[in-house]
Formats: sequence, structure tokens, C-alpha cells
Amino acid sequence: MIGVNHYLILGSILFAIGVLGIFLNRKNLIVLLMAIELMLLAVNLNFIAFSHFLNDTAGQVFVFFILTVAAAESAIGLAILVVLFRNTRSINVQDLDKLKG
Amino acid sequence: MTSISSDFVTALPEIGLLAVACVVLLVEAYNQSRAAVYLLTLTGLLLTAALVVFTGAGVPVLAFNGLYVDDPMGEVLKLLTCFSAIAAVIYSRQFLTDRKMLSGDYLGLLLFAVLGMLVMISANHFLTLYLGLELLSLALYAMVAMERDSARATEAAMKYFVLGALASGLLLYGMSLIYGLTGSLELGKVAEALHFNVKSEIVLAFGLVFIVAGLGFKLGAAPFHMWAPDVYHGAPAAVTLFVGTAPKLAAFAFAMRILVDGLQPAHGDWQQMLAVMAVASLAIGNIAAIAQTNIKRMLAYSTVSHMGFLLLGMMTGSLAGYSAAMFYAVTYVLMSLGGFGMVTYLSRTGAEAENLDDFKGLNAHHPWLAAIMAMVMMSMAGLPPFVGFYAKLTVLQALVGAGWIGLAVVAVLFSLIGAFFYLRVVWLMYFDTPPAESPVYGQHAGDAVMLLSVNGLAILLLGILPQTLLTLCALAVQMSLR
Amino acid sequence: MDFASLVFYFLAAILLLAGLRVVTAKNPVHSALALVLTFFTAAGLWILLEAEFLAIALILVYVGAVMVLFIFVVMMLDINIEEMRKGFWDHLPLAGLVAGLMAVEMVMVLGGDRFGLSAPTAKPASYSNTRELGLLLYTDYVYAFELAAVILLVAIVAAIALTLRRNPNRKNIDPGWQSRQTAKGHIRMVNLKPQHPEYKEADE
Amino acid sequence: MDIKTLYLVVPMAPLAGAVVAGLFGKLIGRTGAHLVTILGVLVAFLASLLIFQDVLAGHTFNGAIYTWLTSGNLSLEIGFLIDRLTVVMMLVVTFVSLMVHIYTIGYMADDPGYQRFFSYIALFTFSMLMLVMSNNFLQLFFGWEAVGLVSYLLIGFWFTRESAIYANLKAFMVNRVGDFGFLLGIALIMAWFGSLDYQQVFQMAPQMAGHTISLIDGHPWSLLTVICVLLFIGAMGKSAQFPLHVWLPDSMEGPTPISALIHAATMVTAGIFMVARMSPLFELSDTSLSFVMIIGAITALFMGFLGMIQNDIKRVIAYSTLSQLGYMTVALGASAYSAAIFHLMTHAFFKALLFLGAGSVIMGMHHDQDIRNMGGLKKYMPITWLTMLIGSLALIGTPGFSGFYSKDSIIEAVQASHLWGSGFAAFAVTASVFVTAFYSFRLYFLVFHGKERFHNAHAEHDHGEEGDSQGHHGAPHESPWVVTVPLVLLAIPSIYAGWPYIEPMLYGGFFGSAIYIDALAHPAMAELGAEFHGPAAMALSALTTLPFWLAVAGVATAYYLYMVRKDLPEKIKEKAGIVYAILDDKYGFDRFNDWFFAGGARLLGGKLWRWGDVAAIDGVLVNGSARLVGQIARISRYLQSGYIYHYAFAMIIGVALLATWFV
Repeated sequence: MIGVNHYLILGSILFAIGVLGIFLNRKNLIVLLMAIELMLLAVNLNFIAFSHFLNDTAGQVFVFFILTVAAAESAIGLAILVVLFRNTRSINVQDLDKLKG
Repeated sequence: MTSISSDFVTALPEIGLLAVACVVLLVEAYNQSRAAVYLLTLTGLLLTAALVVFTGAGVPVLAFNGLYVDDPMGEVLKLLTCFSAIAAVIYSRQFLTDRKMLSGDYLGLLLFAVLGMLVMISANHFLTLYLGLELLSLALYAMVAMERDSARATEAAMKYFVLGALASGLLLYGMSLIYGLTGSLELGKVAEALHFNVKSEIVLAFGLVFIVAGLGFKLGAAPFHMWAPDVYHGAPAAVTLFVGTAPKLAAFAFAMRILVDGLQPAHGDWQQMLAVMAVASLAIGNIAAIAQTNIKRMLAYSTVSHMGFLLLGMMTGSLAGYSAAMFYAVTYVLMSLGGFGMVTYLSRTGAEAENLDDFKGLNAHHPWLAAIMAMVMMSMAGLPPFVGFYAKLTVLQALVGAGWIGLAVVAVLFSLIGAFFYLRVVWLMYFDTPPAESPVYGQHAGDAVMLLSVNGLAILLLGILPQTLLTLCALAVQMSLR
Repeated sequence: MDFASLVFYFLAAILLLAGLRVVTAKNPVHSALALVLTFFTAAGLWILLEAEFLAIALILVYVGAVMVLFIFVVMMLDINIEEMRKGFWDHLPLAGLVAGLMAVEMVMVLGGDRFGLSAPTAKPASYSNTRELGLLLYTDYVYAFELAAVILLVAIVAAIALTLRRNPNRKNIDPGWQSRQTAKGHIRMVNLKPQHPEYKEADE
Repeated sequence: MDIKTLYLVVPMAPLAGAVVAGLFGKLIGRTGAHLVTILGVLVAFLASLLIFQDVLAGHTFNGAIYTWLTSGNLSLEIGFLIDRLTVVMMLVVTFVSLMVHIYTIGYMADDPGYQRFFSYIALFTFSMLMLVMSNNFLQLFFGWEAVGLVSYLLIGFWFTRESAIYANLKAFMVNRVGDFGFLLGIALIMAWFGSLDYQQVFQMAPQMAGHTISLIDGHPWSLLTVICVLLFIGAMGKSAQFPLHVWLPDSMEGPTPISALIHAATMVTAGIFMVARMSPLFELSDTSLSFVMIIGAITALFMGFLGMIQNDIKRVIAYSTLSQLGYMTVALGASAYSAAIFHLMTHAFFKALLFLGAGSVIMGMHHDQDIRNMGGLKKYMPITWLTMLIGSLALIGTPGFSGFYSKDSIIEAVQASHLWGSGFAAFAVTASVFVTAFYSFRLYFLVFHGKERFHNAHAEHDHGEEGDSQGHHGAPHESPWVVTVPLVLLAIPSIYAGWPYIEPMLYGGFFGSAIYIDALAHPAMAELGAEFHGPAAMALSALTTLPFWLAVAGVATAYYLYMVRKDLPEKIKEKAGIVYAILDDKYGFDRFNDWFFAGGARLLGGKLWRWGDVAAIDGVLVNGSARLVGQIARISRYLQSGYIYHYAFAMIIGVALLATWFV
């Protein structure tokens, strides 16, 4: 029988993949944003699993809002990306090193 | 539970602010008068402040089915948030006008950011905390990128965005674990559940780590601080001014809500995490600031070290510690307004007065501005008789009172080292000869100079008579703890 | 192993593989498509967890809107994929180590059955997930709902403020300006006389 | 006028002068600036005189003037403790400050920062007065930091060098070490006594005498010893005691009036004053008294040696100051607090005189400070010559001069002490007499007598600075009256301040309850009192004691080496190569700092940095502990690489560490 811990393990591996993506990918900012989406998906999975096993709808409501916010976040993130691309003609993560020290 | 209409009365400040923000956007769409949106923004913030006072209850009042709480601490913080935003807007008027950024878009986003802060301050539920945080953060990301043709600003915005999203992810992950552990998302109920029965200490500590990490990011505490120097540096000075001030009040409220209102039973765990972060922040903030040549960056590192102090106050877990942390947050915002406000005010078209060299010999051109800046710097360094000294002292007192003498010693040691870079600014202003081409354009923005003067004198005056503000903070915290 | 478990493992395997593909694919378009697959399988898992509304919303909102936005941007920005390939695997050891460490730690903490939760009782047939969520959203969570609306508004304002370029050479018309116009100031009554001296000069 | 108001007038008058001169400097002009500050200090001096009379009449005061805030059971207030000890300090501070103010008119006449300078020295006077008049530790610390800050500003007054950041950082760091100890001491007092008020702390002190705390497990230390040693570490920083003395010679970069006011007469004596003020605490801990005495003895002897080979006129006097501060410290250790304060007072007069005289010489020499380029100045600068001679005679302890009474009292007190280490201290202070006499008169002979060497020196000199050549060709000249009048006014107490005061101050119970001596445990002063038969008898009997003949020998040696056999010093230098090298190297202190701190930093930095940028290490070498912090700062800059994935990495590592640690 699948228990809540199965879902939690799945969520944690997904979360770790997201983290891996952030480190591994040093070229493309868009993939970076996708890795963050993966992390959020892991969080959502956690919430829904808990909601199911706790028999409490509040968790699902939270996920509803996370989805909404994440959509808004993507919109702003992509907008910043576009502006950045106009300025530097690049979305290479390694090119973002003018500010340091 | 009271009827829904009384809930709306309780939330009048937020509602009023939202209405004004929408009007600002509409005016921008149809009229595009700079003066109109500017004045409307200031009026809206004042109105919100008035509504905060008007709806003040004196005791904690829950509304919207436990999503919202109105308590004295929240009211004080909201009031100060509004005033701090007003000051930030007034300081940056000339700067924004010169760069054609003074628009309804910008000011509307600013108002939405303030709304996000108010929501955070009044949150009593993981959901509202998260939504307030995101409302604030999204508006700030956009504001940082608002100088669209500046590669530096957009780079800063991108970094802020990516790291901020990562931090939200961490925070949410922690929240999900706490939810699984307690079966509740409302802070009061979470505390209740943890108080009576903790199913697994390990999971609790594990969830806490993620929550504290998210919190550390928002505050700008090491090792989650690394966005701060780049964003403060890259953003236009007016935005840095805004990002560096009022949101710290909201972040403090956020920490209080989540750690004290919600996770007080796990105090033993988060206390040590905060201590680690505080020491790291003090070390990194104070030492890295010494090597900076850009004053915005330097102040960013100084912020990191100030947040270390704030965390030290919080970690004591005592009433004295919380009120010391609140006093510190308020003091910090006052000083940062002065510091970043001066940088913003002195910037001219095409260049910002952001390098330490730009402050060389300021005294020769503008003795009064130099005097204000000197007061701000000495207060940040923690020299008496300025308010910064007292802020540090109350935190140390709370620490010693709770038996953390070792930490107090570390804090004193690092702030002694840190005093050097603040005094260096004073030294540059008074002893160095100004560069041939003066970076200072001496605009005749009388309102900003007047407010800067009030700001500087407040730093001095509150240092001489800190009792009122201290009592206010202590009372607000005392009356709000449940 | 019952059917639900089988479905879980099947979907979980696809989910993880697709997730890995997202972060390792060389071409960002492939990454985006892998992410779409990830969302689909996640939606399947959510249905297993009896969160039907959110599963549908995930597909509609995410796959339908957000991912289209991603792909749109990927294709709009002219990116040199060859350049992107270089040195991709150099950082794998460190990244893998950290991510592996995180995963091990998380699995160790969360793997054991520490929550004391058992499978919930089955819902009655008349139960509607959508109805219940809707009821909650518009009553208990109305404050949060409004806040979400504000956040979306901020996203719109920000996206427009950041990316909209008002090109001075544009040909399109501002409807606001258009509807504000009146005859006054646009029509000038001119009394033309055939023998005006200036007319002659202009002709020449 | 109400006496309380008068108390307030003393610090506030200089403050008012400082504020007016600082903020409205341009408005009131140069004359206005010096008039207003001098008026302020003059008022303070006169008020101090009135208070002095009042205190002599038996009216002491201890209480709050203004309550800053109360929080819990802690109340912070601004309060004054006016007793005989305070009032002596007030007189010394205001008098020397007044002289320095007048002198500055002449010395800084051509400086563009004229008004600012006056504002600072008046501000300094205010801070110093707040320090000495305080009745609680917090205010003491405030004054302590404030004088440090102003002195820091003043040292930097002429600083325009490129390396200024690190050079200043060094002086700053040395004082931080001292302040750190001081603050820890205050914190311990706060924690154990629950009060910061002197009176309350002193009253509780005897009960605390038996308390022990264990800093390291299993090694209980006496609480009072720890507190006293920590407080004294603060004094070591401020009063430039070995090994925290390194900043004082460097601070000679500042204008000469500052050297006289801050680095001779007032600020550096703050540590001495503080220990005397804390006598009820120090008396309860023999260990800390021994510590104090040994540090003082080392400073007195070894810093004197360094003075013997310096060629910069101000540096000679600076090392002499270090040595004399060592004397005062030794006296404190021997429980002869009154002798220490007495020497503090006389030293303030004659050392300020020597510094101002040196400044006058420097002006006369057109800002050349090398004594090898001087000689025969007696003819050109008669007033300076005479007053400097008086100052030197007072310094070496010629019987009858003020310095004699204070210094001989210290030597005798140390000989009478029975604490551990007093044997060494007695040897050190006695030997120092010879050293003092030697370097004082070496300076005197080289500057005022012998061949006039400045003509040759300037001929070489002029190649470098042609713009200023006209002034250099002129012979040395006497300074204007604003310079010489303070010299004369300071020369009077240098002669006179010993004779009439030694009896009341040391043996007449002048200080009353202001200084506490446990006469049973530390009977040195009591023994001295029994042998004392009046100042005249003391001067006469001195002719038969060792110190007097050592002083004579010192003068004679100096005369022989620098007036008769001028070739000998060079030969000695060659023969005693190692000794000279050690002295020239100032015992290698600066080099040790460079080696130890910078070397340590290099080691650490190299390890941390290998995965960064190895080349940057080359910059690490050089300059002392200042560099260390600067270096770590740069390493930390390096960690802020600018790459998002590094930042995210830091965050995740942070989470991972926290998780591993706490879960």
C-alpha cells in the first residue's frame, strides 16, 4: 500500500533534481527557471499528499495558491529575462557576473 | 467569528491601499501626469497610515477565518512601514524624474509592494505569509529591473528573482513539512498542535531548517545574504533605497509571526539556527564591508551585519529580546533611510553618487548634508549618543540577560571591527579633497533636504531620548504575544 | 501490489526521468517539453491522491499557459545552442554530490513513517472535490483569494512595464487619445481667396 | 551661581565653542573661530578653579545630572563625580588645553583647516572632561571612545597618503584590542555587580573579593583580578603601554599641538586616571597590581632606550612620553596612586612644554624635524631655548623642579613596595633615570648647542623642494608671541608645581576618599610618609641618592658624546651593531606584527584561496594586523563571485549544514 512517505520520498527526490538543475546548468537561464518550477512541483506534491492523508482540504487550497503565484512568478521572471536579453544579447548564466565582490 | 463585514473594517488599511494603487494605475493609463501620480501615492500612503491608526484595536483581533490578525505590534510596524515608504518616495522624486522613471507603473508597483508588507505584517496563516511575501517580492523584482536599459539593473533583477524563487521554494518545502506534522496552516493552531504533541522532533527540526533558510534570505542573513550586495549595487539608487528599508520591517514581522506565533514550541531548535546565522552575518557583513569601494555595496554588507544583530535579539526567545529586535529593526530602517536616501539624493543625471570616492570632501560643498551623513554613519557604527548605539545595547542586554554572554562578546568584537568602515566614510567626507569634477549636483529639492534633516536629527534625538520608542516597542510586543 | 501502487510507481518513474531530462537536456526546447511531461505525470499522481480539481488546473494552467509562455520565450530569444553545450558536464561531480546529499538526507528524514498518518477513509460518492474547494475559496479563504488576484495584477503590470516598448515611430493609434478628440482645434475655417499673393509665391 | 550649574559649565563651554566653530566656521572666520573656542576653554578653566576652591572647602558631589533612560533595573544616566581627584584632572586638562589653544593660533596660522582644527581640539577638551568627571562606567566609556575618535580625526588631519586606509586601520586596531578588554571588564562588572555606578560598585567590591570565576574549566580565577586586568588592558591601549604602545609614535604624524594636548598631557593619561579612579577595585587584587607594575616597568625602561637613538625631534619626545607613562603605571602598581596622579600633573606641564617647544623649533626650522640638521639654535631662539631647558631639567628630575618631586616619589614608592615583581620594577625605574637624562640632553645639545648644521642640510634639502626654497635659506627665527607665551606660561608650573604641592598631595591626605589604599597590604605610601620631612629636605637628601647621580651621569654622557667627542656616537653605533639594530628596529615590534599577523593571514589565506586565485596572495605580505582584516575582507569579496549558481550553492550548503547539524 502506498503511504504518505512514498510521496514524500518522491517529492524530496524531485526537489533534489531541482537543486541539481540549478548547479548543473550554467548556461541557460530559462532552464534555471524550469528547475525552480520542479522544486515548486515537489512542494505541491508534498502538500497534496499531506492533504490527502490528513483528510484536510486546506493543503489543497494552499496548492491552488502556489500554482497561481508560480504562474505570476513565471510571467515576471520571463519578462525580466526578455529585458535582460535586450540589454546583453545573452541569457547565459555565466555572463551574469558584472556585479560581484 | 464575527461577521464578514467587520472583517473588512479590520482590514481597511490594506483595502484602502489597494484602492489607491489601482487608482494610480488608472491615472497612469489615462492622464500620465507625473505630479498627479506622485501626490496620489503620497496621499495614499498617508491615508493608509491614518487607517492603521483608526482601526487600531489594542488587543489582537483575528479576522477572515484566522487568516488575518490585527495586533499592536502589527499596527506599529505598519505605521512605520508607511512612513518609511513615504520618505523613500520623497527622497527619490528627483532621481526618478531625472531618469524618466517617475511613472504610475513604478509608483503603482511600489504601492503593491507596501501592500505586500502590510499583508505579511498582519498574517496569521502560512498562506497569507506566503502570499504577502510573494506580493512584495514580485513587485520588488520588477522595480529593480525598472531601469530597463541598464544591464546592471537587469542583471541584479535576474539574480534577485532566481535566488528569491529558490528561497520561496525552500520556505514552502518547510511549510509543507510543518503542515504534515501539525495538520494545520494557521499559526495559532500550529503552535497549539506542537505544544501538545510533536509527532517527530526530527521532522520538525528539518522543516524548521527550510523555514529559517527562507527567512534568512528575506532578511539578508548569511549564508543566504549573497543576493543583497549585488541587488543593492545593481538596482537604481531609488530602488535600493526602497528595497533596503521598509521590507526589513516586514521581514522582522514575518520572522516574529512564523517563529514566535507559530513555532514557539520549537524555540530550542530555531534558537540555535538563528545563532549560527547571526554569527555568520556579523562576521561576513562587517569584514566584507571593509573591502568595498561602492557605498551601496558597503551598505548592503552593513545590512547583513545589522540583520545579524536583529537575529541575536530574536534568538533569546525572551520578551526583552523580541522588543530589542523590534527596536533594532525600526532603528535600522531609520538609519538606512538616511544612508540610502543620501546616496539617492546626491546622484545626478547619468551617474550615481555610489562610489566612496564620490563622498570625498562632501563637507566642503555641502556641510549640512555631510553632517547628516556623518550622523547616520556614526549611528550605524553604534557610537553614542546616536540611536544605533542604543539599538545595539538593548540587544546585547537581552542577550546577556538570557545568559548568552559569549555571543554578546562576539557581537561586540565584530561591531568594533565594523566601526572602521563607517568612520572611513566620515573621514572621506571631512578630510579628503573633493575630486576635480564634483559628483554632487546639489539639486534644489527642498522637500528631500528637509526630510533628510528630520531623519538625521531623529537619529540623534532618539539616541538622546530613546525611552519613548523603546517603551513603544516593548509594549507592542508584550500586548501582541499570545 | 495493488493497482494503485502499480500506477504510483509507473507515474513516479516517469516523473523522475522527465525531471532529470529537464535539467540535463541540451536544447531548452527539449527541457520545456520534458517539463510538460513532468507536469502531466504529476497531475496523474494528484488524481491518485483525490485532488482532481488541482490535477486539471495543473494541466490547464501550467501546461496550457505557463509552459507555452516558456516555449514562446525560448523560441523568441535567438539562442546559440552550440555555445550552450560546452562544459555542461564539468560541474556534475559537485552538483551531483550536493544534490545527492540533499536527497539522501531528505529521504532519511522523511522515508520512515514519522507522521503517523494512515490512508483516509473513502469519500462518499456525492463528494465533489471541485465544489469543496470552491466553497472554501469563496468563504474561508476569500482574503487569500483577493490577494492572489492582486498578485496576478502585479504580474500583469510588471510584465507590461518591463517589456512594452513605446516606439515613437509606431503607426498604431491610442484609443484613449482618439476618443478624447473633439472638433475644436482640429478643424480650421479658412477663407480662401483666389488671388492671394502668397498663393502665387507658393506656386512658383 | 549654583555649583551644579558650574559643573555643567565646565564641559559645556568647550562643547559650545566646538559647535560654533565647527558649524559656523566659514561665517565667523578664522579669528572668530579661535576666539570662541579659547573663550569656551577659558571659561571652563575659570569654572574649574572655582570648583577647585569649593572642593577644597569640603564640598564633593556625586549624583546624576540627567537620566538618559531606565530599562529594567538598569538606569543609564549622565552623572558627575566631583572630588579632589576629579578636580585636579579638570584643572590640568583645561589649563593645558587653554595653552594649546593659544599656541595653535601661531602654529596653524597658514593651514586651510584652521576653524575645523579649533573645533576639534575644543571637542576633544569636552570629551576629556566628560571622561574625568564621570560617575559611572558607561559615561567613562563614552568619554573614552569619544577622545579616541577625536584623536583619530586629528591624527588624520594631515593624512593624505595613498595607504591611508591601512595605516589608519592599524592604529585603529591596536586601540580596538585595548577597548575590547575594557569593554569586557565593564561587561563583567555589569554582570556581577548589577550596576555601573562607581559608588555602588566600590561599595560591593569587598564582598566580591572572594569570588572566583572559571574561564577555563577547573582553573578558578579571582573575579576582581580578571576585571582589573581587563580594565587595565583598556588602559594599556589608551595610555600606550607595552605591548600596545606601537600606535603612539606613529601618531606623531599629526600636528604638534595635538601631540602636546592629546599624546602627552591628556588623552594618554586617561588610562592612568582610570586606574587611580578604580583604586578600590585594584587594591583588592595583588595579582593585578603586580601585572600593572611589571607592564609599567617594561614600558618605562625599554621605551626610554628607543628614545636614545631617534633623530626626529618629535619622536624623541614621544618615546620619552611612553617612558614617563610607564613611570606612572609603575606607581599605580605600587599602590602609590597619589604619586601617579602627581606625576601625571607635573608631566602634563613639562611634557606639553617640551612638545610645544619642539613645535616652536620645527617652525623656526621651517618644518624640518631632524635634530641632526639643527644645532646652535640657542642664539636664534632664546625663549624657546630657555623654556626647553627648563622642561628638560624638570623631565630628568633635577632637585627642586616639579618633575623631581613626582618622579623621585615614584622611585621611592616602588622601592618600598613588597609586591611580586617590585624588585624588577625598582631596578627599571632607577635605570630609566639615566636613560631619561641621556636622551633629554642629547636632544637639548644637538638642537641648541654645537655647530650650526642647518645651512648644509638645507643646501641638500632644497633640491627636492624648490618651491619652498626661499624660506629655507633664511636662518631659524624665534616664534611669534602666541607661541612663546604658552611656553613661558607652561614653564612656570614646570618649575614650581612640585615644591608646594608634594606634601598635601602625597602625604597630607589631599585626595581623601577619592583614592583608596589598603594601607595594611600595601604600605608603600605610608612608609614614604613617615620618612618625608618637607620638600626642601627631600631635595637636599636627593643629592646623596643614586637616582640623582644617575641623572647627572646621563647628562654628562650626553655632553661628552655630543659636545666633546662627536665622533664617538658613530663609532659606538658601529661597534654595538646588534644592539643598535635592535633599537633602530624598535625591538622588532612592527616587524613582529608584520610577520605574525600577516604571516598568519598568508597561511590562512593561502589555504582558503588555493581554489580561488593564487596570484593574489602576493599582495598579502606586508603590514601587520590591519592587513589581516583587510585581507579577509578581500577573500570574502572573492567568494562573492557574481555567479548565481555560487550564490544558490551557498544557500543550499547553508541549508544542508543546518540540517546536518540540527537534525
